[in-house]
Amino acid sequence: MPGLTANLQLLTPEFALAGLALLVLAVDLVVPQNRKNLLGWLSIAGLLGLIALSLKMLWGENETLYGGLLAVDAFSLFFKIFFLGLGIFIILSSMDYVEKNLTSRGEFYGLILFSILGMNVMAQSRELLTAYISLELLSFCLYVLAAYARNEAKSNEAGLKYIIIGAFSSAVLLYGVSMVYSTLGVTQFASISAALANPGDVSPALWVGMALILVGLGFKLAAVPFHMWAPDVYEGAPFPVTAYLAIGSKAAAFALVLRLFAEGFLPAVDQWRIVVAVMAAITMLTGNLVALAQHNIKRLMAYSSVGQVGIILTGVAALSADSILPASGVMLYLVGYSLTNMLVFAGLISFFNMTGREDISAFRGLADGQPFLAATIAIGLFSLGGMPIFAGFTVKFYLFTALASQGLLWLAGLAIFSSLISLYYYLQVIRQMYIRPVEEVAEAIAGEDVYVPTGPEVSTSPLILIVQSVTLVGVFWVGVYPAPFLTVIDAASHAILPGL
Amino acid sequence: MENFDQIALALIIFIPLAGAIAAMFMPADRQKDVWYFAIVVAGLCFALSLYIFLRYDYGAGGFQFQDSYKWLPAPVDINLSLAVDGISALLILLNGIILLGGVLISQNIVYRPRDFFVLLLALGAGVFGTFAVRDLFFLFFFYELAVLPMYLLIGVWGSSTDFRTFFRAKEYAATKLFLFLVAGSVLVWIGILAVYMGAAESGFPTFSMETLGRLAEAGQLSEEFQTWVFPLFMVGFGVLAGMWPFHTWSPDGHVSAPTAVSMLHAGVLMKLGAYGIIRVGMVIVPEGAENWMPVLITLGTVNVLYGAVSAMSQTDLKYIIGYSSVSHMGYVLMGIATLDRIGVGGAVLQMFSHGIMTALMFLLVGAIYDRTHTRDISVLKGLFSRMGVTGFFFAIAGLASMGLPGLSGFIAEFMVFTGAFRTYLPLAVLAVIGAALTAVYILRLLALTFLGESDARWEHLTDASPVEKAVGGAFVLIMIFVGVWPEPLLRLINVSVDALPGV
Amino acid sequence: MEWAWLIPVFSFAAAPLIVVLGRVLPGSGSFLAILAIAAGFALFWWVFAGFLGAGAGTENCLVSAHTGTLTCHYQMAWFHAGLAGAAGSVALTWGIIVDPLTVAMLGLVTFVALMVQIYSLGYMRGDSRFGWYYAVHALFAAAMLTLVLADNFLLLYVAWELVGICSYLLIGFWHERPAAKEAAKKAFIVTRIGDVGMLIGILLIWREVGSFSMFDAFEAVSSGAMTEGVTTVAALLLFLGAMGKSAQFPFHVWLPDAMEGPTPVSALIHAATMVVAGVFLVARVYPIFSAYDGDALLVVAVIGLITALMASTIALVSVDLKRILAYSTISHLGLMMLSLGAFGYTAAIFHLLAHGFAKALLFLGAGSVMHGTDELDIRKMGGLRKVMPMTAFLFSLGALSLGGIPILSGFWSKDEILLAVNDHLNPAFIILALLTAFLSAMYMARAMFVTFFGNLRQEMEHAHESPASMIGPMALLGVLAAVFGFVGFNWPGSYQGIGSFLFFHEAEGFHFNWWLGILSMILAVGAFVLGYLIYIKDRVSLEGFRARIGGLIPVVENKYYFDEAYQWVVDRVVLVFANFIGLFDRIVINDLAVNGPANSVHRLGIAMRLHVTGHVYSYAMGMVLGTIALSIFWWFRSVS
Amino acid sequence: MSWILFIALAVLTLGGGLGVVATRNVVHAALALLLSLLAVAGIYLILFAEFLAIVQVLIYGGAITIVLLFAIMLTRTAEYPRITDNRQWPLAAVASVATLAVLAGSFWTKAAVDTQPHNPALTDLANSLFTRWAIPFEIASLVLLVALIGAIIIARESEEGT
Amino acid sequence: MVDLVYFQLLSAALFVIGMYGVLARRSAVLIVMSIELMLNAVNINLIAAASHLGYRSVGEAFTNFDGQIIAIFVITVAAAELGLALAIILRIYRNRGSVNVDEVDLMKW
Repeated sequence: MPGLTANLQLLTPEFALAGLALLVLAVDLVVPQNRKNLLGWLSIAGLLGLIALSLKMLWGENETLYGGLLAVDAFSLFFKIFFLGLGIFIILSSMDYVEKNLTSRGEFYGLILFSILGMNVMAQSRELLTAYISLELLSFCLYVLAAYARNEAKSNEAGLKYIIIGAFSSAVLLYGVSMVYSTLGVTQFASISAALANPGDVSPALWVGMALILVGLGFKLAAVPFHMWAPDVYEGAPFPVTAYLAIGSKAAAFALVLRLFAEGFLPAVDQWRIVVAVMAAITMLTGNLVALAQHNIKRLMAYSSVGQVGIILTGVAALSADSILPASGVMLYLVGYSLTNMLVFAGLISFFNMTGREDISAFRGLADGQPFLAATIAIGLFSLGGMPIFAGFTVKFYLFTALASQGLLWLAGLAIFSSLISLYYYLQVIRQMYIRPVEEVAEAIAGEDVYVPTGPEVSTSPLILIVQSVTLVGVFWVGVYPAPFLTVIDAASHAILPGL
Repeated sequence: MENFDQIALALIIFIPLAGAIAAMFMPADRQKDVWYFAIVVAGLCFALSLYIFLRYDYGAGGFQFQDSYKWLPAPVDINLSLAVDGISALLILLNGIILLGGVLISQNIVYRPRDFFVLLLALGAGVFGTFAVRDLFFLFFFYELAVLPMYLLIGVWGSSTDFRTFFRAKEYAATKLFLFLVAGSVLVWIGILAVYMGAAESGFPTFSMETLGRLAEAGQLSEEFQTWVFPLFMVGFGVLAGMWPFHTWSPDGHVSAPTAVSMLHAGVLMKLGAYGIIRVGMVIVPEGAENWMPVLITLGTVNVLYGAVSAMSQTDLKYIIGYSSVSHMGYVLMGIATLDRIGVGGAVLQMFSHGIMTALMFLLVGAIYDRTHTRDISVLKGLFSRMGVTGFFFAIAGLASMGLPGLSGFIAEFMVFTGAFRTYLPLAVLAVIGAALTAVYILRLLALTFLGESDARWEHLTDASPVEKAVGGAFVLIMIFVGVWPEPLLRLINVSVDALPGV
Repeated sequence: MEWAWLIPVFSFAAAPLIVVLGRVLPGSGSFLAILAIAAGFALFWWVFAGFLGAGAGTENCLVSAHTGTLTCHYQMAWFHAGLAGAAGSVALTWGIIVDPLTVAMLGLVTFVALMVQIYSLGYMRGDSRFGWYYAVHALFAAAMLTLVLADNFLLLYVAWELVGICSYLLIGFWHERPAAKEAAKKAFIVTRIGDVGMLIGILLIWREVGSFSMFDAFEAVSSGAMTEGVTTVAALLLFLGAMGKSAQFPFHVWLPDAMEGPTPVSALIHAATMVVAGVFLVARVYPIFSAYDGDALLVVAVIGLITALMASTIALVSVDLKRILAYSTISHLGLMMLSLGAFGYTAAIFHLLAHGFAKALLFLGAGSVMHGTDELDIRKMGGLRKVMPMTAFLFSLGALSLGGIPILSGFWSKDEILLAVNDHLNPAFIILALLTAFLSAMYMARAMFVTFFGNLRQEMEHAHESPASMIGPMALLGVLAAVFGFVGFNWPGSYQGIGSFLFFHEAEGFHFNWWLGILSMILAVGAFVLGYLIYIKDRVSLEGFRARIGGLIPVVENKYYFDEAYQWVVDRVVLVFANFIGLFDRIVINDLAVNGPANSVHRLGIAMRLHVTGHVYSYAMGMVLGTIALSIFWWFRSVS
Repeated sequence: MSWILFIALAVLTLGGGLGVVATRNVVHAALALLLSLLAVAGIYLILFAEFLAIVQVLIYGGAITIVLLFAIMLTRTAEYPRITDNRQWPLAAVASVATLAVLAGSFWTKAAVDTQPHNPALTDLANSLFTRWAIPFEIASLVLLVALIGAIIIARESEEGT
Repeated sequence: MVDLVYFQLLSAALFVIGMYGVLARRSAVLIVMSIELMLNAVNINLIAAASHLGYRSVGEAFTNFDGQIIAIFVITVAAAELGLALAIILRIYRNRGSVNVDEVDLMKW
């Protein structure tokens, strides 16, 4: 078949990434037990190199490979950089944790690298099977990572629940793919789009197939009602993995959703807009309401991320053939959300490293003992709550503007309202950290009763400090001046919405 | 000078913000140093605000000190456009004054002083920004930025209050205040998006208040649209202005907040709400405003009466003042709702006047609380003999609050009444009666707290510190100045109110 | 004359100077206040002379079409409400009117204030807040002078409130005493109620006229732009203010309590100047009251008469010297109102002046008594003339003058009032007015005889005469109390009596109705004789009389239970309502309407979390149900 | 002819499936699964997908069933008989029927008729798999690798320090 | 000839049976088996479609048998999934002595 492998060099970063992962696994065999951090550093160095490589090679490219299976365009480049960067942050913030809490440390980094590869291909795929298989690569890594603390009952349980529900949902997704295929005979997004151009002639099996695909992706996104695994898995998984689940797996799923909906489903937008909008509405309300009742910080963050997913889904619901605003809004939101969540999770991981506790009441008085740590967590939570000067505000405003521009004001209103609810439980955490009874304040002033962490570590490790600093700057940057990000994001939007 | 005028507004937002950021890097335990630093920053802000106020050419009117920075390109097209008219200039001055005052009297913050001033300056920046911008996005941005620090300021440095019948924890007050204000801003946000949507339907998707104002003027936004959008702004901003029945965050918040925060909060922050109604509600959806004004003025009147009557039954100094703020903001809402040039002017003047007056009161209550550790007026007695200057200042503030001529409150209330009499006679009469109720609770407060035989417990009390005296004295002078010769303020207000549509 | 505005400005300047510099100046700066008011007094003469020399041709002066008197008007911009020149905006001014009414009031105020301030040098000596006293005094004088000069309602209202607050401050001067504290609060709040009416009236007039200028209002009334209904309502609302300040029924309750202030304050504020502001106000806006046949004036007359009668009965049974004087003041203010209500414009102002001098004298006398004895209960006094002869003489002079003994000034002015009532009102009014005149002579006789005559009590022997700084001003006032009545006459030559100077629309000469004059003289003299017989000689016993009206005595002694009634309203209505609102705010608005939904949301969250059961198959069930719903939804959405 | 075959295989397939979800004995369930999987291979044959049929038999019939049986034996406990169905099975039945209705309905509403089964050449299949589908293929291999590593990490006996 | 739709119905039925198994069974091993049934249903659908739609390829140069390819991938993934799931189940069994998902509910709400 001519031309199929013509531009294969455009996939160099993927091959290199796979090679890097294999290299890490190989080196693991020779690195002594107490030096496994070297693998982390190796991964980071590799990822940094890959970022540079990708930027150099792929900037401005706009190609489709393998007869419509893979796209190398601004969109995939954007997400590629996003995921590679995320990988660096995750590895940085997990190195201490891994060393302390996990066995099989070397493979941990390898799995992270494989999952990044999965995410990259997800963002690039223009075809259902490619998307599915890369999604499975990501999922398998996450299944393993969730169950990584293999001697902890919670981690086992998380792994079991995750893989059962994950396999179940991938069966549903696949059934959807099979229905699409059995109706159209093709699985390329572009062909779906072509078939949908005349929605009246489409077989119901296609609609149901699309719905089933949405179910599978909804599981990945943890959109209601496919979200119930999320709190359990978040809670049971090792802390850095929780962060990874909350950020990476969501962003990757959204990358796929965006491309699928924009390149594949967009002609039938009138049919599915309301469906996605209702799903978004239910998701954000459920997530934020249930989060109100949580006492475990990981579960809280899980429900919070369910709520956030609902909000991002509104942007998907607003996707439109005549405006890039919704697509850009979703991507900008993902950037802001990921930076912010990374900031929060870095703090939480650091806190966990110090105390080994994850109930919210454990944060009591943290601001007095660890002011910087508390401040970063508080900033992150405020940002998640959508307060200004932080990323959360700007990205929400941008996304909701996109909604308004598509006439989905009611949905925007609901989303704003649900952010209000979310603010309440974020405040509960901040309150634990900052607000102390008047008597205690007096004691604190007198120099008594200063908060001292009970765990082995007494301060944030430099690795996490790096993550915190960089994400902190990012959170402020997106919050105050997102224009540079938007330039890139708009290019990405144009890539998946070529008509504009 | 021309160049400086251009960047003056950017500077006044940037300086406190930069100050806040710089303060973050100061050593945490050098309390005095942070305080001095904050004074310098606040002093600069004050100087700038005064400069802007004085430089504003009231003969020319309109928006001055214009400046614009590209922020986001099309399709959303958001610019940081800065400009002030007379109303904004006045309120910027108010914020400059109160921010400086608040910082000055915060010398006794010893618990995490650095963070306190960081948040306080950030709050100041938010307020300056809200008053200075001409773009809905940034208006909202700064509006929320002004709300954000409140939670921590109250929660961390506030005080819980144990009444005989109920308990108000500071975190309750802080959370309620914060969520309430954000809930209000939810409506505002929806309103802003609705306006954007409406403008997009007319072919001009923009957040520029200037363009939107022109669209409204040209009748591009249908009356029906305006009529359902305005209540979003009215209630949303109204929450921050303490509009009944959304006022309940305000007394609790005031009570729990530390002194400087109470000052800024009652003095400036509540004005943001009223300012929003004027600047966004009246300008961008004028027809909607017109249709809703009967409701607003009714709520304003309820505010006046309800706040005054509630204040009568309180026993905590700060609660009394808190409810009196509710009552006084009622005049502001009424004045706005008259859509009468005198009434609206009065509302704006009332914002200024009430800001100074209530800030002074909170300052003095703070001074009393610092010394006696109680605010219960049934416990405090005869403070006048121990704290003469404090009592004197408090009396003046109280008199201003009851609208005594010669003090700023009178002119403002009088103008509001004047406007309201022309438009809504029965409600205006009720409001005048409400003004008399003010006398009841203020005199009760003065009589119980300051007058009478001094209690033996208060023998050791010292009078206001030099700083408190200086700040309080300055506030008193401002009140008298405005009360006797309001023209310097009014000529700015008049020309800008005149330019509002619908007036 | 155009410098008349300086008269209050001196005192305005003095007040803050005393507050700020009081600690470093000798005498706590009291001399500043006295100098200021003395300068004002001097300037008054200059203004007076200028005014007498002015005519319709003088710049800024004209014969007003609304009052018929020569009116000079000066003004200066103050502030603009609304953009200058735009429709519906209004320019407020500092403006003064110089007309006969103002000139007369200026004279009264500056003179009495000067006297009282000099007197206070002795009376208040040694008080810990001496400087503060003078500062407020100066502020009061300034405000009062502004009040009489004001050319527009706003300025008038400003001054009106300022005198009120000064009154508050001075009544509560000794705030350590609970009674003084309460009295001050009561005075302020009661008068404030009237002020609200007045402010509403002013704003109502503004609504109709579009200006705060009194001249514009008069013009609107006379041109018919203000209809009869509005005019009457506005007049009555303004009268509410006047009632509050002038302690008219039913707002009279504050004035007796106001006696808790230092006595010179009572003399100045609660006898001679501030309390007559109400009368002055009615006179000042007489064109509004008298328009449309004066419907409003009838109300004024009725209120005045009720006040006069009621107060004089209470004065008869009161035992506190200052309270007797206070009720006397209320009664006389009622008479002035009655006179205004009876179109007796000139008479009212004439009486205002005469009463002002006499009552100031009486209060200063009472102050002197108090200074000498530290006692105010007349039952514990008697024969004080033996230890304080000058005080006794001067007090008696004042009492006789107010009692209406002929050739003393009170006789003439009261007679003018009776004449006006006789001429313009229903006969019932004149009968009751004469009764009031009799009663007022009676209580004056009682106060005078019981206090100064008869046997000196043992415990009063240590009492001493007051210093010259107190006696001097009293003497000057005494002279005026005695002879001021003569200005009412037509003197041979060019002077046509006070009626030719102070009049409304048409100058009136001095009238004297012989039968009325003789009747009132008989009543006054009779009352004093009767008093002498009762209180000194014990020739006439009141027991029989008391027995016959027995039931009424406690009612009168309890001041007709007004205080109790008001207290009941405050305690049982206002405070209960306030507490109800306070609770409503906390329970309904805060706990139910605010916390309620918040808690509901929280509980909803707690309830909703149950859907995550922890069992993996129920998660799958959730997904399946979601799948079914989504498929059906999507499918049918595509069909429709 | 093909109809008879189809019906027979369908019955076997579904019967095996029902056996998996209904039987109380877990080993029987595994055998029922094997039956069902083999019947599916038969179905592939009707569809002329011989390669897939072979793959099905090898992988499912061989590898997977064996692994399952191992798993059953490794976890064999006394509890198997009592942990057959959970409490929500009635609801599960209803939901399943509803799902069937939706799926079948959507297929039935606009069914393609008169279609002819067709068999691609095995070489074409292989060609396509290793050219056009090369990338998914490689990723699938990584999936297997990850699964392998994961299974080892998770299932191996813990030795402290590794 | 058997029309495509009957294969589709068969696959739907098998899918639903598998689904019922996931919903109703309590043993983790049985749940995993049920998932295998569902994946087989997918494959029936795919292969049936690939066989029947071969002549109706949309704008492609070669005959369309993508369904078969997808099915191969599905089988691969299914096998991997099964292996991993069983590993986790074994781990749980070892740690807790049970494969009953009812008892695997440390985390809830």
